[in-house]
Amino acid sequence: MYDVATVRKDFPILSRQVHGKPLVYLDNAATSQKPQAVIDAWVDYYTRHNANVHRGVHTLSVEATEAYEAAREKIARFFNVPAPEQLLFTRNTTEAINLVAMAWASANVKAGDEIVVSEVEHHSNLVPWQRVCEVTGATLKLIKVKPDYTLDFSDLDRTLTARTKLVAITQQSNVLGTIVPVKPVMDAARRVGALVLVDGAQSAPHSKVDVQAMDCDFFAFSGHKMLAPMGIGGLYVKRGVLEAMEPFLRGGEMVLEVTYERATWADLPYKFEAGTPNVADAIALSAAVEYLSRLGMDEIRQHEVALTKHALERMREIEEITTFGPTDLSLRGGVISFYMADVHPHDIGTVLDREGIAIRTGHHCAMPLVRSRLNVPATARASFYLYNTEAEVDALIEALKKTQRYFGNAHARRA
Amino acid sequence: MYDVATVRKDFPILSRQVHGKPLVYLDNAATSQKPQAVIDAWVDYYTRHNANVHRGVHTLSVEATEAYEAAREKIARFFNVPAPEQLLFTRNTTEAINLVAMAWASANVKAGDEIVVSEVEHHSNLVPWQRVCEVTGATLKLIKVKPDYTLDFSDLDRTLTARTKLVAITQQSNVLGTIVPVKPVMDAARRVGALVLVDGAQSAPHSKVDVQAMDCDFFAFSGHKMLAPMGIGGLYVKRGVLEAMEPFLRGGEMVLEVTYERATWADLPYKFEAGTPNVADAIALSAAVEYLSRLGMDEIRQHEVALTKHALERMREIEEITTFGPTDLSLRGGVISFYMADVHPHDIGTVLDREGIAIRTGHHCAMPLVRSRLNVPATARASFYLYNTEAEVDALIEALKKTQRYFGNAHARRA
Amino acid sequence: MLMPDGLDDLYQEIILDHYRHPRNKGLLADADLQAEGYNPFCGDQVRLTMDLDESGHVHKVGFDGQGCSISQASASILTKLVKGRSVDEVQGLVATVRRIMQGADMTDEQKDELGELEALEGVKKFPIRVKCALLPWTTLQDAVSEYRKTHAQ
Amino acid sequence: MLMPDGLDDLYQEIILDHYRHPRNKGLLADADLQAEGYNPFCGDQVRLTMDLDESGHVHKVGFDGQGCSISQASASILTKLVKGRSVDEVQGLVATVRRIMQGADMTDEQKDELGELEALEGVKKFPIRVKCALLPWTTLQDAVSEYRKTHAQ
Ligand SMILES: Cc1ncc(COP(=O)(O)O)c(C=O)c1O
Ligand SMILES: Cc1ncc(COP(=O)(O)O)c(C=O)c1O
Repeated sequence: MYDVATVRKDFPILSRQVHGKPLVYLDNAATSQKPQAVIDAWVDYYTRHNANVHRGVHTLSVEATEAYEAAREKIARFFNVPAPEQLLFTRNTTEAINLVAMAWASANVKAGDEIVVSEVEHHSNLVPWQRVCEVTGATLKLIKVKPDYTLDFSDLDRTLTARTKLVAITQQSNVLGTIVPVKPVMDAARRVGALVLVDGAQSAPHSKVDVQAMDCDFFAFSGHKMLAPMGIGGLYVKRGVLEAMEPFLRGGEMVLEVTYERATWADLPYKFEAGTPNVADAIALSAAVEYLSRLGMDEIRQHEVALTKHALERMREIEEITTFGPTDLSLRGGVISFYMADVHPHDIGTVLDREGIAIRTGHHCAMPLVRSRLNVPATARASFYLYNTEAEVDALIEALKKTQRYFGNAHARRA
Repeated sequence: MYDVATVRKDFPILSRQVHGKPLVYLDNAATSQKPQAVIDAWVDYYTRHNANVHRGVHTLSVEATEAYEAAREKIARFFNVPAPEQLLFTRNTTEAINLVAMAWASANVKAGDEIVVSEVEHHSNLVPWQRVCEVTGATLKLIKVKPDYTLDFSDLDRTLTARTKLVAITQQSNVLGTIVPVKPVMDAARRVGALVLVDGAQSAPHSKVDVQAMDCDFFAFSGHKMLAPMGIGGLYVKRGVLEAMEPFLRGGEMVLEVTYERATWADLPYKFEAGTPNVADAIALSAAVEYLSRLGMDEIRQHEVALTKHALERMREIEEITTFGPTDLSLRGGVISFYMADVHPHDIGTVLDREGIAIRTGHHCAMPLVRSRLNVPATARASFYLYNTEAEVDALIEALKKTQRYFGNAHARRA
Repeated sequence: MLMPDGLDDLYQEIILDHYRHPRNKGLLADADLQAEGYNPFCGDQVRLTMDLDESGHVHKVGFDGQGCSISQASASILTKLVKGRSVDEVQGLVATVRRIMQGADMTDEQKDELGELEALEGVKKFPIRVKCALLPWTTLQDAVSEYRKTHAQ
Repeated sequence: MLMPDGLDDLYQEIILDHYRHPRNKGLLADADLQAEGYNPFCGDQVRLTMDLDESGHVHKVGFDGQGCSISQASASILTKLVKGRSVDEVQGLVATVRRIMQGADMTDEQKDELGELEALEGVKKFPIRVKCALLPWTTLQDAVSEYRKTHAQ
């Protein structure tokens, strides 16, 4: 049995008070909190093993190198990456996607080509492709979102053409919670010979990811959304694609031989990791995936489904609330964006904060989706993770009712 | 008085044993160790304040944002950066230089232009410029290193011409220890209208840096070499240059408004910080500069000069040793590269490691300098920092003598 | 009425009242001064229009917008306060409000003169919301600057 | 002689002897097999040249190089071990050495046959130095592969 009370004890921040109330952290789609095991892994590295990696003959450097590469192996296994050198460390999802936009797309996308994204993409999986199109003369095409908040795959074969070079698509929307089935996209892409990049920022923390089963060409993720520190993320790249790719950033660590005139590149994965890597955070990320594996991704997913179900049901008690996102729980993650009639999301956020409840308000880095598809200036968003409880969902609902009464009562008084 | 014994107590790793001997960490040019205050700042962030920054109305997000921006202000003050928004956070020096190479140079360097670097540059300040030249058709020119291991400024006015767009130069060589006076370069660059990038990876940790007094256009540094964690570094950019610069990475946080078709950019500095930033490490970096400021950069420098003087003197006791780098201590930092006749650096490194002494061996990411200017396949390098002691230098010397005897005695036996 | 702790400072009755009953709502056609302000982070939006009389004083004002209670109430209060002021006086008013919202206490004189603005002072305890309160005022500044540019001599 | 702890395993007398008195040093002109290996991280360098007799066995071998004691001693030992072997046997030898250096214990048979190679076993306790020991052997593999390519049928 999944025991959330025990899980919570692993997260020191959860015992914090906010405005005199226990913290109810429901901003997990923005970033996750960290278990003691992750904090300890980081501290242990700096108190016992820290050194710059590679090429060092001294003990600390050997230990640091081994720990860094062991971390890569463990994280690679977590995503079923076939070989560790196909997992490149980056700062976050955004850098991972930019790496592909600069190192791969700039060499493979030409004027007249097409890049396909969906209407639910995070800015980090939209703006880099706008740039590639601007620079190369390629065209950006959109897979539409349907009124039921799932993606419209009905005319995939018209959207993807022989000119399509890349489809860049999220596996889970950070606004709608929508889980995007990657397979239809993969199939359509393979038919036209396009590559597929999967933005796993929201899927990696919350469900089992198997990059080989998915068969995608690129998979990007952020550590900080999956219990690891900020400052570390990764990019999986399919073997043949990776081997043909030019470097991204240039400098130390990523070269083989350098003369004053030119340089040749180090083996994979180092070719793509210029400069001193973030060893400590990579090790902490491996502690995070170890923690997640121990709990079990399927168990975590089930826990979040239950919370989401409960939250959606209870939100129906407040008639002024409109929620966005698929109603079918098997098609959505633990993210609920909502809108309350007559109360601006910003005001909801402030009232909830006074109750110790942290939610996010705004456009969630998906401005075109929020403004021109949901047609609201902003939404409020509660997002759950493995340490959240049904009691916290209830606290959210009570606080929302209070908010409604607070703004609504005044109405009543006037009337 | 600078009390190194007290300083050492702040660094937990220094009580570690290696092969049964106390750790003598002399690989500081590669990366530095971390004081408890830096570790604590990081841990405190994750145990009490962690959230994604900006746009959040809830308390944790407000606290995280304030701490992140307070860190930026403190670090900006440390380098005398005029306004915090002129300090961009990057992963490290390498990323900072690549940012300039991609965001600035790609828009400002054209075929026929020239970029000038010196012969002592680290790969991270050489390879990105080779790339810019390759892509744009510009030419890379070299400021030579003299037999006394200082840079040859005698014909600066011939090296820098009206075609020179940028001079990218280190403020301190990580191989030779040479401190490069930036002023003559600045003066020559201003005469021809070129911008100047200063690679401060080795100067920032060891001496007072004032970017306004220096008057450079770009200043790049790495946190991990100055007591902060890996994963954070920075780039200072002069106001007018910064305001004219196009973005580097694209995605969340760096945009103002986004439609499906196009995006506009956020204010400085966010325009250059795409994706979730490394808040915790930025805060830890500010704890590091606080620590350094408390000790005093001048005091730290004096301490290192004394160690370097002692080490150079004692190395003369071993006649098989050749040291590289300026003899004038005012022109060098605490870095000593050396070569021992008949003993390969790799073997020195291994023997010293068994004594608990960590030094670096190899080309130190400056392959053309080592191979075609020093004319050795590799060097051994001892580099000092604020926690090193004269006794540790003595231990190094004794271990080097042992090494010499070890390899030398066998010689003798044969003879 | 239930009021979550401390929120009364932010959501004073005057604010809620302006939010629900915005004064001078609706834009003027062909206004002498106008500007639009937008804060993409929260989606707050304000449009301001003003007409001057022959003596150069604001005699008609209208706003429109969308956003949180603070930004919209602040805009509504603004429209009451600018009326009858010259362009120079409007500019002075913006500066005063900015100073107050950025931390200065209101003098008794200011409280007398600026009346309902006092209700916005509570926002200062919610630093993250200060930019909501200021949005209409920075928009007003833009309107003045634009007017000055086009009426330079 | 002073020997810092544990270093005897790495720097066995045989190794030091090969390092200082390299066997078969000097390159053959117009060799049947040749290759060059380089490890840029340490600056270790090895060049190998070999001539075959009519029956296709190595009968002359010469090497040249620059680097640490381990890489150079390993190269010197290699030149002794390849002599008299056919190209297939050389290839088998490389595979054996690789397996040993990557962790497999030497069998008694191997110890008999490969003699001084045993001295390199101590390197295994210094994982970072294993690639030094292996450099001549991967270079030998390159030489064989190159030979096979040009003598395909
Ligand atoms: C002079 C110099 N420049 C640049 C760098 C690159 O620093 P980082 O690896 O932190 O990006 C270094 C560090 O080795 C250095 O010494
Ligand atoms: C779907 C999605 N993609 C990309 C990102 C960007 O992640 P990061 O800011 O860690 O680079 C996020 C995070 O907000 C996200 O939710």
